[in-house]
Amino acid sequence: MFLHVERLTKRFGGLLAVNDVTFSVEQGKINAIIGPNGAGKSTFFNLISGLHRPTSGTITFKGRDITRLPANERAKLGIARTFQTTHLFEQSTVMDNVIIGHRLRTESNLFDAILRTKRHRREEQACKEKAMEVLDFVGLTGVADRLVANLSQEQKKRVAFALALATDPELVLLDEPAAGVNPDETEGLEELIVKMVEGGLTVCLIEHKMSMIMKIADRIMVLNYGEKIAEGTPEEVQNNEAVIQAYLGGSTVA
Amino acid sequence: MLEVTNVSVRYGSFTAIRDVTFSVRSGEIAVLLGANGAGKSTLFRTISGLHKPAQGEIRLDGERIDSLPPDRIVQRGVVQCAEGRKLFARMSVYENLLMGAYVHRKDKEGIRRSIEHVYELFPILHEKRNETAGSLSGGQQQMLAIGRALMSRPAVLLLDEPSIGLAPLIVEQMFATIKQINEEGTTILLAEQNAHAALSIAHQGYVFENGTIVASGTAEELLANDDVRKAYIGT
Amino acid sequence: MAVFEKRHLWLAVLAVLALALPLLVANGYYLHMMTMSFIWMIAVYGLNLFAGYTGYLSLAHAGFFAVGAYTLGILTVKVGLPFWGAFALSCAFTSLLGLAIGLVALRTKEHFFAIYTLCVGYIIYLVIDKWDSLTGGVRGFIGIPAPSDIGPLSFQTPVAQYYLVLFFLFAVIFVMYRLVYSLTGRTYIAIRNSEELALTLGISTMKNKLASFVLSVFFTSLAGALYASFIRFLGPDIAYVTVMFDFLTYLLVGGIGTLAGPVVGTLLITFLSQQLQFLQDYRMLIFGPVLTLLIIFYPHGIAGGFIRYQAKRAEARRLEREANQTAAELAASRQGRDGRYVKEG
Amino acid sequence: DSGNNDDGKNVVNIGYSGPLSGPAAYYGERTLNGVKMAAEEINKNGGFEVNGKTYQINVVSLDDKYLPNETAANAKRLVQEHHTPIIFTPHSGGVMAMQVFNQTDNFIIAAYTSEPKITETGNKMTIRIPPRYDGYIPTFTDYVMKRFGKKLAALPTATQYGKDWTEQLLPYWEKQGGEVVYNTSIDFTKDTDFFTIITNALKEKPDVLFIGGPSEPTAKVVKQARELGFKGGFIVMDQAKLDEMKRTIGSYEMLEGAIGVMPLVESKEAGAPQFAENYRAKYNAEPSSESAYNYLALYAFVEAMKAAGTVDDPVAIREHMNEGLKNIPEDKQVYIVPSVGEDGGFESKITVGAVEKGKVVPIELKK
Amino acid sequence: MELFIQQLINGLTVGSVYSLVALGLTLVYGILHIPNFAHGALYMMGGYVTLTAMSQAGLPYGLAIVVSMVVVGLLGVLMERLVFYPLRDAPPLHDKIAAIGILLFLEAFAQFVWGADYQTMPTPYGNVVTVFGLTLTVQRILIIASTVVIMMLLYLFLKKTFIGASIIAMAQNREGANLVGINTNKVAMMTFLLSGGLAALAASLASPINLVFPGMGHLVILKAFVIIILGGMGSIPGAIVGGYILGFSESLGATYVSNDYKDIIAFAILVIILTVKPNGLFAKEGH
Ligand SMILES: Nc1ncnc2c1ncn2[C@@H]1O[C@H](COP(=O)(O)OP(=O)(O)OP(=O)(O)O)[C@@H](O)[C@H]1O
Ligand SMILES: Nc1ncnc2c1ncn2[C@@H]1O[C@H](COP(=O)(O)OP(=O)(O)OP(=O)(O)O)[C@@H](O)[C@H]1O
Ligand SMILES: [Mg+2]
Ligand SMILES: [Mg+2]
Repeated sequence: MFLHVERLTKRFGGLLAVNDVTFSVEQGKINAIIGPNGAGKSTFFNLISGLHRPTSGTITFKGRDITRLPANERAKLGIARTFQTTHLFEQSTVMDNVIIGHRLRTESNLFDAILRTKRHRREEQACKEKAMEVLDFVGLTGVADRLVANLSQEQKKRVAFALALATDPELVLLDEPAAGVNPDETEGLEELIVKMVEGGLTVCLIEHKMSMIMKIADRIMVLNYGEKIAEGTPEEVQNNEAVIQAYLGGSTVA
Repeated sequence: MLEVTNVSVRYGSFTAIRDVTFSVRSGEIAVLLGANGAGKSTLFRTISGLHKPAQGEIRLDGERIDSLPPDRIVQRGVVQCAEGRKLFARMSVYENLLMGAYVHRKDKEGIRRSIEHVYELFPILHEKRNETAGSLSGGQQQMLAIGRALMSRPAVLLLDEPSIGLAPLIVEQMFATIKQINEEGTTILLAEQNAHAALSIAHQGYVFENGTIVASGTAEELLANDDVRKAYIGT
Repeated sequence: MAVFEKRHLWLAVLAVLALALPLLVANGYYLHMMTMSFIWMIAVYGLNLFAGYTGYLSLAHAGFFAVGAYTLGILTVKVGLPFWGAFALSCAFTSLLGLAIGLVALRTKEHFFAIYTLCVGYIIYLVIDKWDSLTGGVRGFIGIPAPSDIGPLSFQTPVAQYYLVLFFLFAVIFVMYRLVYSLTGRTYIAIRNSEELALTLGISTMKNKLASFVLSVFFTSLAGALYASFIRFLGPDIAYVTVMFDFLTYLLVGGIGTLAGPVVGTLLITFLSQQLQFLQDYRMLIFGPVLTLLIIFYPHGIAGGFIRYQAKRAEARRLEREANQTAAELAASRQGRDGRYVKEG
Repeated sequence: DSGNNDDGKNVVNIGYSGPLSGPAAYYGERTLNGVKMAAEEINKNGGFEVNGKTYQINVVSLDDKYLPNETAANAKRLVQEHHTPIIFTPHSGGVMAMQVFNQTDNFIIAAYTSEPKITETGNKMTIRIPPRYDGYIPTFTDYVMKRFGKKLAALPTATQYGKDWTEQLLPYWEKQGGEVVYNTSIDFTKDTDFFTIITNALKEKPDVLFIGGPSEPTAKVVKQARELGFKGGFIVMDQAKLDEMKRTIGSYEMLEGAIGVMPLVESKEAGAPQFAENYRAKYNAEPSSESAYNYLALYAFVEAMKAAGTVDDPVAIREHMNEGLKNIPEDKQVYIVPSVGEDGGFESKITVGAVEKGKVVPIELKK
Repeated sequence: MELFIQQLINGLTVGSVYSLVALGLTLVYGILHIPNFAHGALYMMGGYVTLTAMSQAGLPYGLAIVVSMVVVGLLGVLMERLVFYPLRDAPPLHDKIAAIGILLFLEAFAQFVWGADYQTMPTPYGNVVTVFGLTLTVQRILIIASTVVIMMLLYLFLKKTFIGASIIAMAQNREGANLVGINTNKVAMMTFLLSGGLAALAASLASPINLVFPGMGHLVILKAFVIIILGGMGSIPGAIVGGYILGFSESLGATYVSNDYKDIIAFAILVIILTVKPNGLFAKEGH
């Protein structure tokens, strides 16, 4: 099993943000998580990526229990993520942002930096190459040396993708990548996500844009009040009475 | 009712809004469509007085408001529910709503009624009334932001992308709520990317690109326009 | 690339000037001032590494400066170690102390870290002040020797001491330069910009912060040890918050998070405050407002302001180029897109 | 520079480096005032004559914020740019920082500090101005022990000066058969209120309190001790002055039984009344011994220059200090300082006073 | 036991002064996120203005305090307008350095106007009262009582009035406050007015038991920072409780541990607390 969470629970004070969720992410697929606002989707991501400690339950990744591992260790194992509110190093250039993404795959330390050892030079080169590679992948080579702060929203989303990809992940968690992006551009992001999976990655995606989810997701899990209320293919979920009740609503979606 | 005439806004040397003119008629819903970075939020912030325009005039019922400080503009009845919500994170939901009525702080009875009204519109806020605003989820915060704006009983309500990050069911409810608020007599200026939903409740629409208005018309006209459909509705 | 070379040229000119200074000015006062400024600069580089590049404002650095200085004094005078051994040990000891404090202090963030370290610095001051038998307490610590000879090199004269301090300053700048443009430096900057993001990118923030903190303490203790062997008298006041405020002022006026900032700020402020000496008792009446105004009108410091100005010009040039391009493209595509929107009216 | 100034007169620059800003500024100013007052008087009387040339004095003062490294920088500047043969400084840190180079850079340190270490290091070019406090100790001890009893609580200021005093006084007190029941220092730069400390001291039922520091806060200690019911006497270390303390708390009533240095204003020395009057007129403040000693010291240096026949050879000036002290005009003798000791310290004749029935009465010095 | 109670009361007295100073500091920090290092200078100015009002204008003590609170409050407002307002978008470090500039200026100013030496503030409440073997002066009772009253008034003002709530609202989101119609400039000025007034009150109450001099602000400012950290920065009850904790720890520490190291005790307590609870004692849970 690729990523598996077992009876995962997160409590904030009296609130059960994630409640006893058991769920597996299928390798090489787009696994979507949907659910009403406050259902616990972002919290679920925070638990998997290690920013929050679960109250109870276990998380296993490639057969290894990672429940107690700190966030940076999980990233090394191959779990990358983006944030709901785009979260980047705003005052650095795109290139500098992405180079840092590959840092976890390098070894050189303070002394290597000061003495400029062979290892350091080799790794620096590797980081740059990796950065160019992922920028090329997300289609941002043209803006490599611009400050992130000066980019459009959609470009920032792409930088966030690039940053995640630069860590050489196997699993990418995307939290509402298409929020605040217009339909035209949303299509571009969809294509990018599909391309990522085609390249062998596994994606876990939170999104409210149903057209996008229904189009690209292989499997969907639905959360409501922190609990899993449904799971299945897009068709199954779309026709699930509980999901319609809690989330989708009556009419067709835009 | 709200008239924006030849307004330009700059950030340093960068002109975010160039010579924009449009108006919102009393009792109507006007929608501003536009991609990210088109300048919608900038325009809203300018109307609210958080930015001073480099040129041009903004009038409410014929009186200029573009040189007033933000709090005076709120007193005049132009209230914004901003992008990023700007809630009081460590105050409870109830206190946030209360602060929304700051300009009516003498009217205790009015405040009570307004709060009830907001709770009716968004029952979840009633449920969470004693939680701090910061602990709400994204969507709940958005509702609270709108609720707080309503507390000051605005004549003109500016809504900056209220549907951002909301679940479909909630988006639908949200637009229904906006429509309801409008029908109760509030003039609304709405910035949206979700053009379909926005135009379906709006009377008038303006399309914003790179800081200028590139198209305008009634909601029906814009919905019927192929280019608008292609760029903002995506079907 | 041209910019790069120009910068190197500037650096070379400045370095030569610094090297030639004792030959150009025979005035012992200026030599003394410059030597003192260099010592401050080294300390400020320490602060800059952590506050400017890693994003944590430590207010304990005056304390570490004093620990470096006092340790040198105690090891030479009370323990009787040879100078250079004591010198190395005092830096090592202070860095270890930094490591221990960093391990605990770095659990706090932002203002809490600042005030936490303020308290640590104050405790260091109080300990120096009260621990009479070891530090001489308020009486101060006397009899610290000048740096002893290394082979044919002797450091007894002010000029020799000037070069010694300058050597260490160059070394610190060199290390800073290497660091800032390295993967490690980028890692620190990433932590400064967003610790949470850095963490999810697989960076062990604690380890990196700690390394940066210890190196920063090391620089500052180096400055302290140099101070002790240059002034050769120590009083508890060098651990006091006023010295910390001086460091901060130098850093901020020069430009925090820039390589040139510590040099520019320290030179400017020390000389400004010397120039205001004629005002005697009332010089703070002028210096205070000047400092405040500098902060208001040069918020990025002198070096920071200059870098920003250059970046802005580069950006403006880029925009201009792009505007020209898109204008051409637009003109080309206009014909095909006429009537795309309903006209206003 | 020492040499000609604009109107053709010869000028000797005298340096000063001390705290003129910050918390210790009041102290720096008092010491500087004394130096300045002497210089102005000399200049007003037409300067002084050395080898047939008439010189005026120009005091160049720099602020060092009480920091030794600033003192060192100031000294370098004074010597380089103003060729000062003598530099006054009122704190031991500054003195020690200057002692690193004053013999090679060739200038005299006029040190207003009673720290013994500064003269013990064997620096030949340092003059210690204030009297040694150990001369007071037998007299003080004897007086209060007889009048009040043998139990002493020590509450001196938390400065090097206070510590030195304490270390001299307490062993002597015990040797005389007394008992030290409480010993801690008060930090006037950190304590807002002294009630806590005094409460703790008084619970040991002392007969005498040993106090000291700047006059004003020391007076507050007296006041709060009385408020807390203390009825005994006080040993007041020489930094605090009985008259200044009286000004702070209103009358000598609370100070009954306090012994300390004879207030300058009560002093019977020849120069004292005139000095006090001039000082009040000029600075609109009561004179203090800090000012007076520095005033006297400058006169001594000027006389030493005359005797040495040079204004710019510090070594020669230093060698003629004893003559200089002897030649001070009688009406300028605020204190009697017959000579400079082996170690370079002024050997002042000290006078002691105690408060008895609301008045300061002179006390015979015990040998 | 008697000693213990006497020391508790001594701690209460200093604690009151600390609390007042810390309150002003925490208000400004909470609302404008400025760690105002010049707050000690406001305290010092408070002492001098009261003194001057008494000696030059011949006002009675009580009235002089009111005058001083207003004057120093306005001085705070001026500071906000001239320095902190222009710096409102600058990184936090800038406020600190700018504040240090103000501090240096105000101390030099006081030295220029009033001279560098110690001055004594007379009080009509110098009498000593002894109850159950405890010694107090009326002045000390006045310090404790007026602090308690002022704190209650402040609490009521912040909790029960809309204007007070607007201060709290602004503390959490300046722009949000703007958008509900709060005049944030006015609130900022009011905060500084309050903060300056509290500092002046503290100084005027404490000066008769100590002295007035240009450096007197140093006596309290570092401790005030310790207090507001202890109490959670920006927390009003935290500042009050923290002030008293520090007052007691000083008086009891000096009695039962060591007078020389009593300051270290206070700072060490803080370091320990922050080590265990990195966000302070009264920190609210983050989101
Ligand atoms: N504070 C600022 N300083 C400089 N430029 C800014 C600032 N705020 C916005 N801009 C720029 O102004 C332009 C308009 O931005 P604005 O936020 O008004 O767009 P928007 O239409 O609201 O976009 P979105 O859909 O992303 O909210 C953008 O190019 C943006 O980069
Ligand atoms: N740090 C926190 N402390 C307390 N409560 C929290 C915290 N983070 C989230 N919550 C609460 O947990 C619940 C789940 O929040 P979460 O952000 O995971 O929702 P979500 O599904 O991502 O919603 P949205 O689609 O609106 O982003 C919400 O009720 C929220 O208020
Ligand atoms: Mg979410
Ligand atoms: Mg916007």
